[in-house]
Amino acid sequence: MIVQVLFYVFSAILLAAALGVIVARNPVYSALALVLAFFSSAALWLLIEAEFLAIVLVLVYVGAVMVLFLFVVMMLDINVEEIKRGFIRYAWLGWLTAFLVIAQMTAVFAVRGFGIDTAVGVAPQPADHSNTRELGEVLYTTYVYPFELAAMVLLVAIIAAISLTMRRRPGLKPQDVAKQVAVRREDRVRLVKGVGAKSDAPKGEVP
Amino acid sequence: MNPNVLLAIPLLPLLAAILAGLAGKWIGRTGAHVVTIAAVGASFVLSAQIAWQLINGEVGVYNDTVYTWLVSDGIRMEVGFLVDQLSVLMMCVVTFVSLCVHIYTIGYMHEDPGYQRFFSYISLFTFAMLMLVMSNNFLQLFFGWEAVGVVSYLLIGFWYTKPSAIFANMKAFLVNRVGDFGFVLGIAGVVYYTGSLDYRDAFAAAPAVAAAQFALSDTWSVSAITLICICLFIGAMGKSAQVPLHVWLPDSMEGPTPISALIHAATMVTAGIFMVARFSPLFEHSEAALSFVLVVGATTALFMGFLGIVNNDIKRVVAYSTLSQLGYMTVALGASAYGAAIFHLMTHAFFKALLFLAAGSVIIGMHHEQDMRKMGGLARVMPITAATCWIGALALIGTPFLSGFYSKDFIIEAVHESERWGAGYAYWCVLIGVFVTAFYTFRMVFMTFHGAPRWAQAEHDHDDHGHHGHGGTPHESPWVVTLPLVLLAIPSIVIGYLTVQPVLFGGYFAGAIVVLERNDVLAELASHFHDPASFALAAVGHPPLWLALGGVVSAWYLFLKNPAAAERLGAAFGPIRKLLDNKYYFDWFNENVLAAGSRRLGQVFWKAGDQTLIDGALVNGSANLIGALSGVVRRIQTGYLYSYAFWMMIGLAGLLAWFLVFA
Amino acid sequence: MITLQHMLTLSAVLFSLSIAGIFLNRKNVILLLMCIELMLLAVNFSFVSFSRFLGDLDGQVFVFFVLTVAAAESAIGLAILVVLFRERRSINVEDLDTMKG
Amino acid sequence: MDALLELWSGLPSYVRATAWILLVTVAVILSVAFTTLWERKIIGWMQLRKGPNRVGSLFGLLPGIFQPFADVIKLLLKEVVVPAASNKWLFRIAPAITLIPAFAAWAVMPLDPNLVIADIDAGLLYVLSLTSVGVYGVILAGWAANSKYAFLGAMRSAAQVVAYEIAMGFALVGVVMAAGTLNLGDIVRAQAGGVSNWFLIWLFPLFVVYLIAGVAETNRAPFDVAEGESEIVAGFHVEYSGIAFALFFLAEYANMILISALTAVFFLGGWLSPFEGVLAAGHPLAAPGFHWLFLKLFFFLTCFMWYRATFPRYRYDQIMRLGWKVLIPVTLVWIAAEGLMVYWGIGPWQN
Repeated sequence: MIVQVLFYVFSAILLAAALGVIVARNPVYSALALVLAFFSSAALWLLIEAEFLAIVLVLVYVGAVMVLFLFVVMMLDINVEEIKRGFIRYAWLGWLTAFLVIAQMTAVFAVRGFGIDTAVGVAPQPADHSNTRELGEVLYTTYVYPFELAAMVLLVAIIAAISLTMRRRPGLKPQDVAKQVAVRREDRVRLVKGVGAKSDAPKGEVP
Repeated sequence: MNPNVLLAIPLLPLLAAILAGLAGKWIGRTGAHVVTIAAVGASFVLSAQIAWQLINGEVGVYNDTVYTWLVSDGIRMEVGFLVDQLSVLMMCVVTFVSLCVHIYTIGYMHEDPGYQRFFSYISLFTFAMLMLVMSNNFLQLFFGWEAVGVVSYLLIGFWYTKPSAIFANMKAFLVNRVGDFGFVLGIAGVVYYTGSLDYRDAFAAAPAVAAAQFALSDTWSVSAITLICICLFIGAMGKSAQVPLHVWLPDSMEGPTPISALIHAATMVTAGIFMVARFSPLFEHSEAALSFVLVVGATTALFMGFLGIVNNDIKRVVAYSTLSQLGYMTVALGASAYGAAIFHLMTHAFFKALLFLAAGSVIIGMHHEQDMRKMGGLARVMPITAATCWIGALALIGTPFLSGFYSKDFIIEAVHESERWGAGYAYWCVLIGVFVTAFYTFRMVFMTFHGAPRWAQAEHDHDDHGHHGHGGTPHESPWVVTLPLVLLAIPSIVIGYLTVQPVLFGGYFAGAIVVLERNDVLAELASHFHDPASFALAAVGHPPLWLALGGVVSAWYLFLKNPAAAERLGAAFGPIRKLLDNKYYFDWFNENVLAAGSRRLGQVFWKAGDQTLIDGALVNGSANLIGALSGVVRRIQTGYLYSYAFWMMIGLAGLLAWFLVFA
Repeated sequence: MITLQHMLTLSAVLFSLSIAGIFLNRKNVILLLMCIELMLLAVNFSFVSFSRFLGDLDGQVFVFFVLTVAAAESAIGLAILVVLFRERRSINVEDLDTMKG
Repeated sequence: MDALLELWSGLPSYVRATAWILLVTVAVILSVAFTTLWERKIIGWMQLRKGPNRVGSLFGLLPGIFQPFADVIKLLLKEVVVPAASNKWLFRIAPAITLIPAFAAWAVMPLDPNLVIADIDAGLLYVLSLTSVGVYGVILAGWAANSKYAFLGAMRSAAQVVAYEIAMGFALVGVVMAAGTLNLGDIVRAQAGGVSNWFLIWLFPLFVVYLIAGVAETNRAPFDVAEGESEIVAGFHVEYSGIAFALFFLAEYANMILISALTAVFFLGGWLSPFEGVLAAGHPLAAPGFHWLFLKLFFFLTCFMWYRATFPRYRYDQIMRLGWKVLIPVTLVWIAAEGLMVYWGIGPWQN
């Protein structure tokens, strides 16, 4: 019973958040709405006992992606009011298409149900069942190559992001700690015999 | 038979032609005609000598290759001679008539600027005709065939300043080309089946080819031999001016009279007849082809005769008479009486050349006036021409004892005997033809030589041809013109009587012409023919004589006794008169339907096909289409991100819809 | 008791909301990226619910990979956005139409 | 007593759970209070001066014991100033958000061999995701205050937290490899059997990295550039005053306690007694219990304070360099080494 209630509560929050993302005046608000959406969908996933993915969702999306979004949104000073100007004019077209796609998707399932009975619920997992363990087993046995590929994709993303946005400001003189540490006495000090007034060493010869 | 002599016969006229033609300026006018006449005379003497040796059996039939030009894929293209009874006869006829024309031309063309050119052309023609006649393979035959066509084109258009001459020579050449087209297909058929151009292989393979069926389409196949023979005969129709392809002959009268005599009466037009006779071994195996020849010949004989009646130009009347006589020869061929055809060809060459030259001399006399209505009563002024013309006319209509009688009568008898399909129709055409021939021939004779002289009123407009006419009244032609007339008159009279026995029934053509037993009508005729004299006397019992006589009397009555009756008669047969005037609308048909039709067809292909369809629709059309399309598509690329996303969504929605409905 | 029906309709609604978001947003590229994230979330939603209700774990594995790719995608998207902003001083969709056909 | 017990067990499960939650929260809040006092005392002693000793003493025994309460009351009485152009709503929410991870993490903390509020098997992941949520509080606080200093301070600390979070994550990966489970209770049990089995010994580099990352996470001691008084005045909570500031303060110290507790759990065997192998099994000292955890926690807490008293502040780019270019590589190397150790069965993985 509680599960049903929780489901409706969280889906309500989710939809409100999703709507918020679209309607929000300020991109920061829409980003936060999106974070809220992720949280509520994580909660929903927990309800249907896919907890590993729920936590990963929070960890990946909320933890990293949305932080990125917030960073970008806040850093780039976007003049907010000018942005919302042509908002209303296309509203009907947007809603129409959205509605059309909803209708079609549900129809797809109704028309071609692939023989899946959607009305049935599912028995809760046994107590000792660990979703993470199960996923781990599958992930590292049958899906090893895709897993490695995913790693590669992320690597590429990192390199791409850095190469795109990295700007080395010319003229910076960063201290290279390693060099500073590795300096030896001889590099800095040189003992020169009898320089005095009358020596024949050429003036101004400094190492 | 020494090949070098054989080579000399055609090459001498060629040499003379080159000399007269290219070196005309240096050797002058007399030089030109001396060279050419000497050459043609020499080749005549040589051919006569060879003929004499062959007939007396001193020399055998010569059939060998003189020069191999090219060997390609097993087919040997070479120059070779086949000299047997048939070709020797033709050689003598060609060279003799050519000699007479050469001599005649001296007089006829003596003040014409293209004098040397004319002589080189006529000796070139002699060379071409000899090559055609003496050849022993299809290639050389075809070479002669085409060369003769070219020279006739050159000669018809000799006075190239006259637009009508140009029109006539172009018309002659094109119609000949149509005939040659069939001819080439025939030769190709032969080569297809025998794999060789030589006559011997073709004649040897004839029975095999007769059995073969040629598949025109996967459902419709025709007997091979019939197809080949008909094709060959189409060539002959083109060259010998048979019905559908005859239109060029009357127009070729535009050329100078000597060439009309030489080419369009005696030699070239007979090439077709000679060819069919030469290929008798092929034609004998195909009943259908022979019936076709028979019917075409009969039609030509009768209907061309009618045209002769209504025409007023003296040369055109003679031309139509040539057409009709050619029809007779073709009928003979059709009835498998090849010997009779060749015999008639020989006799006809003489008296037709005579008639033409006589007409020429009349024209000279009348200062190039060709319209018979402006002539009349010339007999007194030009006695020799009139006399020779009378002889020619009598020979032509087949009066007993004269040459025309023997050859024409046998043709009529042969057709009567033959049971071939169409022989009945042919017999009747030929019979009526005799009356018609007699009628128009004597109409010509009476209108020009007898009756009231009508040339008086012609005085004031006599030099319409730009020639400076000498003296107003007509006068007898010089000896140069009248000598050939006499020379031709003698054989017109005697040749028939002398040669009918050996040529027709003496097995003269045994070697050259092959006739199957069942078709050999001449053999049957031979049974009740004893000697020329008795045959001539027996003619009284046969209809042709009376028909000829009837023709003469009616011509006499209508044109001398009571010309007004002729007018009334003409008016009575109004529509028929109109039909005949328009020469059965053949010319109209060719010009408007064929020529104009093909022009219009070209127009359609050009305008509709090429411009609108190809250029318009395919080339420019597709370009514009792409342009238009891209114009539309371009509008989608608004550059704004959301519109791209929008189109993606539309696509998604569409895909889902498709998936729902169809998949 | 939660059934597959509930989850799927929720995911469908989320998906179409994000579609509407993409259309309605005339101005802001970041919002576009967020809508894409939302869309991916909807897809993950249906994946998880299918995998959970059909008892087949592959769905969840796939969600795992979708997450990694989505993270990579948003990282690069934002990097591009930053470079774009440096270039054009504005990320207003209206100004970015140089690709106009 | 047993009547009390069966009364307790008669209660429905969620009531008992909420009771424990309340107990732990109150405990943490009180400990935070006394930690502030203890910190000022320690730093005072380290700088050869006395800490606060004026505010009340328990019959002269413990001078300054009520100092924290005095501070709290002072802050409560102060007026919460909300800057003009800031977005009111976010400005108030931000302190609460920073608090969430600090308190929520205690749910999975294995306080006692059989006492855990929520024994979920992905405990470690839960802790990690909570720390990442902590970043939001900082960012929002900085941004909502609508002042340059606050915003820059927030950005700096956020970047720092995100950087060291990764280092901490990798360190914990090492721990997970050693323990073979994500459940914190099991991790502690994996370290049973004497000090030699503690992960401190086998994963020493990871322990050091974790410790440093922990300090950086809470913006403390050498890494407190965010509210570096000398440069940007008091970092992201510069605009806050009154109870809001108190909440930030509370959150910071709660985080400190949490990190030290986690270090104890992950590397020093949580509630295991150090004398386990040494003394006989039945010996009271060898028995595991909450007190061992408390002692270890207390030790690390003092270390935090000790760092604050001794180390000079890192410059911001040095912090970043340390975070990205030193700690993460070290953890990666050690994870690889640990992989080899597991593969060849050295150390705690003989079996």
